[in-house]
Order: sequence, then structure tokens, then C-alpha cells
Amino acid sequence: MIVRVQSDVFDAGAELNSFAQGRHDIGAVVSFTGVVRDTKGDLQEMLIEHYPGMTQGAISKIVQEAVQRWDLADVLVIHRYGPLKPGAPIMMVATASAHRAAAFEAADFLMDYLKSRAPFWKKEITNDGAAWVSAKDADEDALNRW
Amino acid sequence: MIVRVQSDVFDAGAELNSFAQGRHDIGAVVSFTGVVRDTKGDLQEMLIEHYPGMTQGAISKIVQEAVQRWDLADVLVIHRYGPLKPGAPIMMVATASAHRAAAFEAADFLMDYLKSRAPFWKKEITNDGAAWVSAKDADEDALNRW
Amino acid sequence: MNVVYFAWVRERIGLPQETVTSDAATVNDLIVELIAREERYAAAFADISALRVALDQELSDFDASLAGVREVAFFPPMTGG
Amino acid sequence: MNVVYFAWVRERIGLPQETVTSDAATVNDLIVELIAREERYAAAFADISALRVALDQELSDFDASLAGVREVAFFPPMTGG
Repeated sequence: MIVRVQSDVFDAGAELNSFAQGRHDIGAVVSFTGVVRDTKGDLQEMLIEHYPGMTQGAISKIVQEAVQRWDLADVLVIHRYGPLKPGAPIMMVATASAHRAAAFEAADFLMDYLKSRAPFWKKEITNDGAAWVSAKDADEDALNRW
Repeated sequence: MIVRVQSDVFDAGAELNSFAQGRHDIGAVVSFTGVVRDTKGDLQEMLIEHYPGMTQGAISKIVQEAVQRWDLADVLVIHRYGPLKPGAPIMMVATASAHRAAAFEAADFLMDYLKSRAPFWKKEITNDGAAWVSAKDADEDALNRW
Repeated sequence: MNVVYFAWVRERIGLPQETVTSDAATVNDLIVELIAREERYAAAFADISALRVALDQELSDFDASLAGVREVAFFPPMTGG
Repeated sequence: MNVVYFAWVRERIGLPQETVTSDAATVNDLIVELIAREERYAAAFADISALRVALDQELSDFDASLAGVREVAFFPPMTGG
């Protein structure tokens, strides 16, 4: 189980390849990569603020919950903070399991909880100014799935 | 939309990194990698047979169905055939979307359908002999989720 | 028409494909003809519920018509992914 | 105790953290004290339903006790992932 909180960029492909490497009890690896989206083409950058004293612990708790619920061989979470450009990777989750259902469900669960329970806040700097990204009711509701 | 059926090994990390590269309308990328599992430690190799005349078309149909159901920016499916060693990648699916729910659901859907509707058959060669992998009722039942 | 076999169906029948001349109207009729040929066909088609059929590379049903069909494929349930 | 602010709460109050000496029994009591201080606190805490609180780096509730708490954090709903 690896949890990394960093401002540096990461290489999602290299992380995927080194994740759960060399294990023969794994049949399924699921990864999720979150990317800075710029649908309108007016985003200058995304600023991610976090709560340094809390972040690592909050993510680790979410990972522990996933490990208790599903039969997982390994879990990886990487989450960046600081200024990010459009198209840059924000964060990544990977899960490895003997079976695909556990890997899919755990990754989905991790994303739902990281979205609403890990202490990060996104601010978008566009050509029109800066605005904090609002949490969506749908994101909070998604937690009720689990 | 890319569908590749091949005997050659592929590099899941490199595929993930080149998938949907340079697009700024994407917020979420989900990947699934299927790996030759050897839980008991007695597997010599997995042989994957396929129906060459049908495989590409069957997979493309499944991909088209996914594209109609979810708002996807891109889809990748790679599936290998031939002899594979324990720990080797069997296949890979990747989905890219503006939002995470669509990327997750579409990848999960693609896996369920590839499992039971793409013309591949797995044979395990173990120290005790060779046996075709049986389709599981649960895999057929999984299709009813969609 | 061309008849192709995969996985243990191929192994039981002992060949991957063959050209079959038949007036069978449906897949079921064709199976009856094949079973009558030799024991290895009877062994392969002993339990139809364990088999799937594709007509011209599309999954189909055992009561489907063979009119105009060029390739019939028999195989066990697929195990991709 | 240490009081920390994030995102627009930090921006409205105008500082990321401060040491607060208070006898407030609960988070709600502390908020009442802060609001009474200055307009910028009143602006930050105008709508409690739009805020979350963590006590010693654990998500908590506004009616939670502050007994023994060393760090209180106020912030909007998180937007990770």
C-alpha cells in the first residue's frame, strides 16, 4: 500500500508498470488517472491546496477501509498539490486483485472517498479570473453507494 | 477508438501514457489490465485461442455499444492470444471521459462483455496437465447489470 | 459451407475446420447430421447447453436458419478478458 | 489552540492560521467568538452549512467538544480526486 502526496508531476504509465510488479497472485489491475480538464479552452492553471498535516492520514484511512472491504493485493494512491497546467495528471489510484470485480469496485470506492474526504481544494484560474471549484451534491451522494 | 488483437506482448504503462494524449477535454482515464494469474504456483503457461475472423468485429461491436451508452472521448482495447507466461499481461482496456463515472462504468462494462462475448478461450497448462478454463455463471450474470 | 471448431470442441472433433456439404435447414439440423457421422462428433455435441454457435462470425442460436450462411462456428462459452 | 483555514475560508479571513486563546466548549462556541471579532470572520462563517471542520486532523462536527483539541481547521467541502 503506497500513498504519495506531492507537488511533482508523476508518470502514470511508469507507476502502472511498477505497481504490483512480479506478483503472480494478481489477475486484475485497475487504474484511475485524474487529469486537469479544460473543456472551454480558457483555463490557465488549476491550483490545488491541501492540508499537509491531515492529507496523508486521511488518504491512508480511506485506503485501509478499501483493504478491509475488498481482497486487494496492493493499492497505490498518488495525489498532487500546487499549480497544474491543463492536461496535467492530478492524481492516480491503482488497485490489484485476484479478480476484476474487487479491483474495479475498490478503485471506484477510493475515487469517491478521495473526492469528498481527502483535504484538497481546487481553484481554477481562467482568462476571466479565479474561482474555487464547488463540491457537487452528486459527489457527496456517491458515498452512499458504499 | 483502437482495438488491437495480437500475440505480441504489450507495455501497459506505455499504452496508458499514449492513450488520449494531449486532449484537454478529458478529466478521467480508467484502465484495466488482465494478468495471467498463478495462485497455486503450478501454472506453466496459459494458452489463449481465438477466432481470428470474428475477434476484431466482436470487440468493435462491444466498443461501439460502450460509446453509445457513455460519453467517452476515447477507448482502447488490446487482447492477446497464444501462449502466455504467469504474470504476463493478457489484455487491457482504457477509457477516457470528461467525468469519472462514465470512465469507470464504461471500462467495467467493456470487461464484462469482453469476458463473455469476445471469442477467446483460455487453456491452463499446469504441472498436473492441461485444462480449458470454464466460463463462470457469475460472468454471464454480470451482463445483466447493464 | 465452412464449419469451424474452437477450444475443446476442436480437440474432441480433432480438426479446426472442414467443408461440409449439407441441406440442413437449421444449426440443430446440422448438428444432427454431424452427430450421425462419427463418435467424435457425438462426443463434441453431447451437451448442446455447453456450446455456443456463430453464423458468419456473429453469435447466433441453435434454431437459426442456415440459409445463405457460409461459415458455422462451434465453441464453448467464451472466456476472454 | 491553533486554528487553520483553507481555500476560500483562508482567503476571506486573510490568513492561513493563527493561535487562538479561547474557553469555547464546542466548535460552534468558537465560531461565535470568531464572528464577534471582525467582519472578515463573520463573512467566512456566514453559512456554516457550506463549511467543514476538522479537529486534530480528523473530520468532525460543529457541536463537537474542543476539550484537549490542539488544532481546529475550517474549510469548504473537499474537492480532491
